[in-house]
Amino acid sequence: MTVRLLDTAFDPGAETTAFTAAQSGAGGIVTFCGVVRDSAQGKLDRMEIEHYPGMTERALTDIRDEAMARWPLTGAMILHRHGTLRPGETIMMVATAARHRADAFAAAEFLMDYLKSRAPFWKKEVTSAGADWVAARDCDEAALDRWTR
Amino acid sequence: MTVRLLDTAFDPGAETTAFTAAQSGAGGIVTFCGVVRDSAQGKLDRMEIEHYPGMTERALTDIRDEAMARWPLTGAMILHRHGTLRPGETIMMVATAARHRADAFAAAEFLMDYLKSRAPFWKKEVTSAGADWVAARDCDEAALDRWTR
Amino acid sequence: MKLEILYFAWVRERIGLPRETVDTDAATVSDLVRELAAREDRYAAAFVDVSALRVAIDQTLTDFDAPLRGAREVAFFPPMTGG
Amino acid sequence: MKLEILYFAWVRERIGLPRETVDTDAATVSDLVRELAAREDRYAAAFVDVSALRVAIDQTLTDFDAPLRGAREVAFFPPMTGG
Repeated sequence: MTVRLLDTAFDPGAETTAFTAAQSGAGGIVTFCGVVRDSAQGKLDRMEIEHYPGMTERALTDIRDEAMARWPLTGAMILHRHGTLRPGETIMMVATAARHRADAFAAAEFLMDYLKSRAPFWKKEVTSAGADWVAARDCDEAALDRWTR
Repeated sequence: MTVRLLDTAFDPGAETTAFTAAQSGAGGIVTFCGVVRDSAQGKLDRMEIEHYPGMTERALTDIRDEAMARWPLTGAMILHRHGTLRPGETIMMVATAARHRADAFAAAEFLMDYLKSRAPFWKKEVTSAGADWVAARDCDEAALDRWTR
Repeated sequence: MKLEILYFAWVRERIGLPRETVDTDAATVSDLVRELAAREDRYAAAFVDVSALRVAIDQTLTDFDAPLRGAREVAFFPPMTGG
Repeated sequence: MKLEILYFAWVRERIGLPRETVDTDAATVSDLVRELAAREDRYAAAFVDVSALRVAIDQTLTDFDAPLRGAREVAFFPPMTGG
């Protein structure tokens, strides 16, 4: 499945291998993995990711379809976790494959920019100092502009 | 080892896992894999990659060091094969890790642009129609300009 | 009309529930927000600054001027932080 | 001076050998190219269009105007096609 919403850990290495094996005619494959890192607010105990069941699946599918329509890709994949994650765990992964590398890179960045600001996920960091919702970054919203010019 | 010249196949999935595990403080990890695809000239039997022993290792190390100096990366890796490769095999891989995804993406594209045109590798395609050296693409040379402006 | 209203992240926490059914004649999202904010302090606290909120009608992002006619589900939440 | 000359890819194939030691007084890469091209047809064929070639002195890319003083190893090859 090219779009998957997961409530347990996944193996980015195994996913990379499987995605690559499924491509035909691709010369380049790009992957991006987002990882839980320590918070600026203190030692991170865990990250809780909330999402909007129903809308989430639709948003991920729409974002992938848009990437497939914009670039000549042989494939594109989005995996995203929700629930409780520990530091070092992989939050999400996108993979893109194309005949030429520029298309695979552009599509992967596009997927990431849309996932950051348009897929209905909300991250809460639980640290030694308490629990706080992660604030959206202005630069993430701004990153979307380059795809609409 | 963050720069490796290989004469046998490697497993991009396992390399992704190992690279990710070695990062500390990274929020995002980008990988690019180049794969042997069929030639426009006919059914590809194999690709032969020649290189310049001595200069190759130095060029790969220099390119990686330059990426580490230009972006705040927690790590960067380059693997590149030489010798005989079959269709579908992975030619090379770069991986970059950074606190923020924009740095990881930019560094991965930088590594690829320099590998394409500044690392002393030459590809020969052996097809049903004969053997031919792969020509450098003008757009690959042009891609370097964006890093020197 | 009957609307299913959903709240996520700190909007859910401030209001204290994840969803509720509301009977309303609000014409637009903004009308609905005014109606909800007038109910109780916890609603007022959640909707104190709508520029910090996002809204979806029937699982599609929209804006606060959007009409509610035909809507079944309205969701309020902070800017998304996926990826 | 004695120079180690290396050839790669189709330059190697046209000339028919991967490396050779040359005794030369050439001052620049271009002088060396003229000297080599004058030797035999296979050299002339390899160096017919230097704009299609790249050159490295002691494993560092350079250009055809570069002086050879102090050089130990000069390599000729087509544009690289790595990655």
